[in-house]
Amino acid sequence: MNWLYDFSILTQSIHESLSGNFESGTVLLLEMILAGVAFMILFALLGLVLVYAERKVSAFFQQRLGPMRVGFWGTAQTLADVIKLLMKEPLMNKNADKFLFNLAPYIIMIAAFMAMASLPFAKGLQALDFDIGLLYISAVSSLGVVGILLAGWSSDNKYSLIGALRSGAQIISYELSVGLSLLTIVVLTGSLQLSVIVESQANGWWIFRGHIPAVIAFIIFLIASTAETNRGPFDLAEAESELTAGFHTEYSGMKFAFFFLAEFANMFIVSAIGATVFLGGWMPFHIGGWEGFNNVMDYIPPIVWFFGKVGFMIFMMMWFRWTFPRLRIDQLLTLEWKYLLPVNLMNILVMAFLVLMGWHF
Amino acid sequence: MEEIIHDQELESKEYFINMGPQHPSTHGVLRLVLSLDGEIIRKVEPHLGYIHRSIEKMCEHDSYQQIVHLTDRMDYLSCHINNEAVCLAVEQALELEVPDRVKVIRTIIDELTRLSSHQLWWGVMGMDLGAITSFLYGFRDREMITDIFEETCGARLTMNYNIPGGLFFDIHPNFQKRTKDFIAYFKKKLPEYDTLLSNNVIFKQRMDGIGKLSKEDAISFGVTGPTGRASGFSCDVRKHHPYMAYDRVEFKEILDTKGDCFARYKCRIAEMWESMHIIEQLIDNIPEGDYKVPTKAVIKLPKGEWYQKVETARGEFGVYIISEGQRSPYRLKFRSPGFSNLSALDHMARGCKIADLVAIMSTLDLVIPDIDR
Amino acid sequence: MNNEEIKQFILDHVAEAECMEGSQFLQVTIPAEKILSLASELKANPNTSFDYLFCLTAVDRPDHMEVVYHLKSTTHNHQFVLKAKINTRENPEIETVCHIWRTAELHEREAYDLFGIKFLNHPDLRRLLLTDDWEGWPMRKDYDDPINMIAY
Amino acid sequence: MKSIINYFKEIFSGLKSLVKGMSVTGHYITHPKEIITQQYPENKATLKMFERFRGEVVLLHDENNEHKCTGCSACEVACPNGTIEIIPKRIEIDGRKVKAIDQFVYHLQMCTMCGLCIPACPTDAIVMANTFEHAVFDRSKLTKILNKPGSKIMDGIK
Repeated sequence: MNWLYDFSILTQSIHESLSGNFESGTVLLLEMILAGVAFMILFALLGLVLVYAERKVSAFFQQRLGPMRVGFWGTAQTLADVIKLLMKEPLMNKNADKFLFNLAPYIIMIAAFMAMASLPFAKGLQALDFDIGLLYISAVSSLGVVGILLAGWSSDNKYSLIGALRSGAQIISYELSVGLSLLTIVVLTGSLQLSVIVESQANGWWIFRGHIPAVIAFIIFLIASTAETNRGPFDLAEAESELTAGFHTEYSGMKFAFFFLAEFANMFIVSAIGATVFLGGWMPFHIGGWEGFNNVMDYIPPIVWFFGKVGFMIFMMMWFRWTFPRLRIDQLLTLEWKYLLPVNLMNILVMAFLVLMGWHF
Repeated sequence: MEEIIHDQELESKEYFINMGPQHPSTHGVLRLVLSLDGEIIRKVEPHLGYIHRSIEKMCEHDSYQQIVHLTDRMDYLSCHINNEAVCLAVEQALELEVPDRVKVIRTIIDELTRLSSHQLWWGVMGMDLGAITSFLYGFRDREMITDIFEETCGARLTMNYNIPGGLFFDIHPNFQKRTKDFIAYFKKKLPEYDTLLSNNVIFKQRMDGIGKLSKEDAISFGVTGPTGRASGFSCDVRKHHPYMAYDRVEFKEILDTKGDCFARYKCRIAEMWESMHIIEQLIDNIPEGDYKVPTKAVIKLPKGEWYQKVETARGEFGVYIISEGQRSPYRLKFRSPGFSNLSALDHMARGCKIADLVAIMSTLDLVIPDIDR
Repeated sequence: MNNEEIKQFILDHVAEAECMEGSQFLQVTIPAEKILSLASELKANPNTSFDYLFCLTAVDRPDHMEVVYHLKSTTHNHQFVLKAKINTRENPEIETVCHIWRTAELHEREAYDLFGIKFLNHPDLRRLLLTDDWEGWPMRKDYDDPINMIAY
Repeated sequence: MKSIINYFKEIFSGLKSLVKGMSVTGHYITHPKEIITQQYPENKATLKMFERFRGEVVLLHDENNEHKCTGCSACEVACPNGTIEIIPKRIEIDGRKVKAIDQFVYHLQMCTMCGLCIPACPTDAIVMANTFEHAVFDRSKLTKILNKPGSKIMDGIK
């Protein structure tokens, strides 16, 4: 059972057994394939689970039951939908830019994959552990907007174009807030490496140890990351009551499913970043001095902690989505440039001051 | 070099978008051709007639009892009030005095209809602005009213409960109890509407100052109902030309002066409170008596013309009957509130963004069959 | 103003107006040519100030066409029915009133669409409810549509 | 200074309104008992329509396969849409030739459920039934013949 708590034992043993049988180049290739397959499975599972969760959660918010027919309590509903989407005809506009039109969903998926690669799921369960991991993630996760812009541009549909342009303006703006709110914590940790950030929270999560600035940074991160994933009150790029379906109006079948999946994958990624940076990643919940309590908390495997925290973040994002009306584009930019950014900058100053004086826990 | 720079200069060019006939926020088959400059709307041109059924022409061949049921299909959300307009016109022409009981029952059901229409509007309004949850809450409460209708009138939507001279049936024994239950229930739920949407900062900012309509414009465009009253146009037919039992109940005409989307929104919410207030005054005082006065099987109006207006959930609904003494009218015109309200859309939406247009449309509360007829 | 005064006011402006106390409203019939001058006067004159046109429709009579204006004043709260008589059914024409009451724009388009009455100087006189290539004027009494017959 | 205070006030009142809005939806997710969904085909046994619900027109038959329709066509006249079509025939009762129905044809696809035919009937032969599941695979199945085969008019109905 030890491997449940420290995955490096497992990965190490796989690495050693491979090294014993193949030469180093092949080992690297095989390991890449293994990791790739693992991520693909995770991706598919996430899609299945999160789509189902979204449906159920939204249903309960709305006093409904949600999908109930396919499988026990509708658990196989997403699977049925995947089959339906696979069988659908991939349609394309006559004047659409065929190459870009087909490329766009893959770019979005690739961006999601790249971001996911450096997430620390548990101790030792991390594909890439850069020393600039946080920077890398925030850089890569904003690549998805290229896919959205391409999709909107190449669809030959004005609704798509408007949606894509909206999304461009939105993501470029909110990337700032996401980055700055993450930086607030980086000031505390002094490192951009995700594994180090997680390790530094062994004695308490940053959201508790960083005083009020950390809480403010967390709230800003929550808002900005919701905007970055094009969800909830910030789904202007889709805006089904204004732009029918925004940038993916013209997509059908599996290509539409890619967009759909990427939305949930992005949601998972930003939640995972938030959980890692603010809520201690896979670190259990510890209270200083309570040894018994801490031991019980330690008994829960880190991977459960990680997914629990991510689940909490995702639930918050769903809660936003199913409560608030959508913002208008100028309101969206006002919110960013007039409220989030100044508050964020001030916040980072206060945090830096705190760290300088050594007032944080 | 200069030429190249000139070529590269960004010129803004208007482009067109077809909003509808199939579009999530047009609530039916309305087609709006938008001239856009980026996201700014320069012109809105409504194209109507996708569900034009020529009801007026059909009426020229129908008997007056049959006309009543056609009005159900126009503004299906305030069908009972539409029915009443025709019935009142016929009763006026025949100089029939309907019993008190009929008047009170009709008034109660009128107000229930208005409530259910506003509930649906509230839900759809939230959905247009992206808050999908409000849609289900609106429908949840509306369901109780449709149950009342189903039990008493026999149908949930197109009730056809009015006939010239009275009502189709007497009210169901459960009617009073159910209505009282509903009022008690809805009084608890209506503040929830406010916490969910009205007080929400996003919602407020999206509505405030959008789609302004001045009082003069409202009168000139003939914009009536809550939409007109939000601009300060005192146009409540229930107050100015009381029909049925409206002269014996006490209620306020909701007026606002701002004339923007939020004013219209608040007017409708306030109207729901007023409607409940009216029902409360009447529900315990339904007088005993007949539920209809006997009419001939074939109603023939005398020669002449009548115009009867009533206040539907959307505004002033008028029936203009010209009779030549036959069993069918010579000419029958429905003045539908949505038609006039829609004419002001272009005026209100110019200079707004696409998202604002959606908000304006949902505060106008258009029902497309009402416009197309 | 009561009905009598409105009647007098109109007779002062249009001598050939025919007034009739209807069952409900005062009905005044005037020749179609006079509509524009009378309408602007009714709206502009502070004594009448009929600023609210709540219904505009057309009626097809056996030998002539009528355009019916239901007018109301929101300040004085009086109302009456103005009917403009167009003496021909072949190619009826009348001046538009849509710059006096802006609601008339759509209502006149509807009347044009269904009755074929041409409203002169209307900014955008096109078919409204029917398709642009529709033939005939469906609300006229002699309109015959063998495809969409009303079953009787 | 005042503007800065206002700025923060704005933020706080805005956040407060958002949290209040979330409390409404939060209330419902924590109270699953208030779920109003009805799962339709499963609850068929308990589902009961209100007695006045207008579903379709039926011609009442008693246990002797007798109905009250005289074939007077009053309902056919009252119907606004031509939904009801009465095909009459002549039958002989007590040596007299009397008008009776051959077929009472009812076009459900044209019916608007207005209910005008019910009060029009002088003998109360037709009523509105509570059925509401009218979906069929073929449009022709919506045209129904309401009088059962072999049925005849009740005695004493004129």
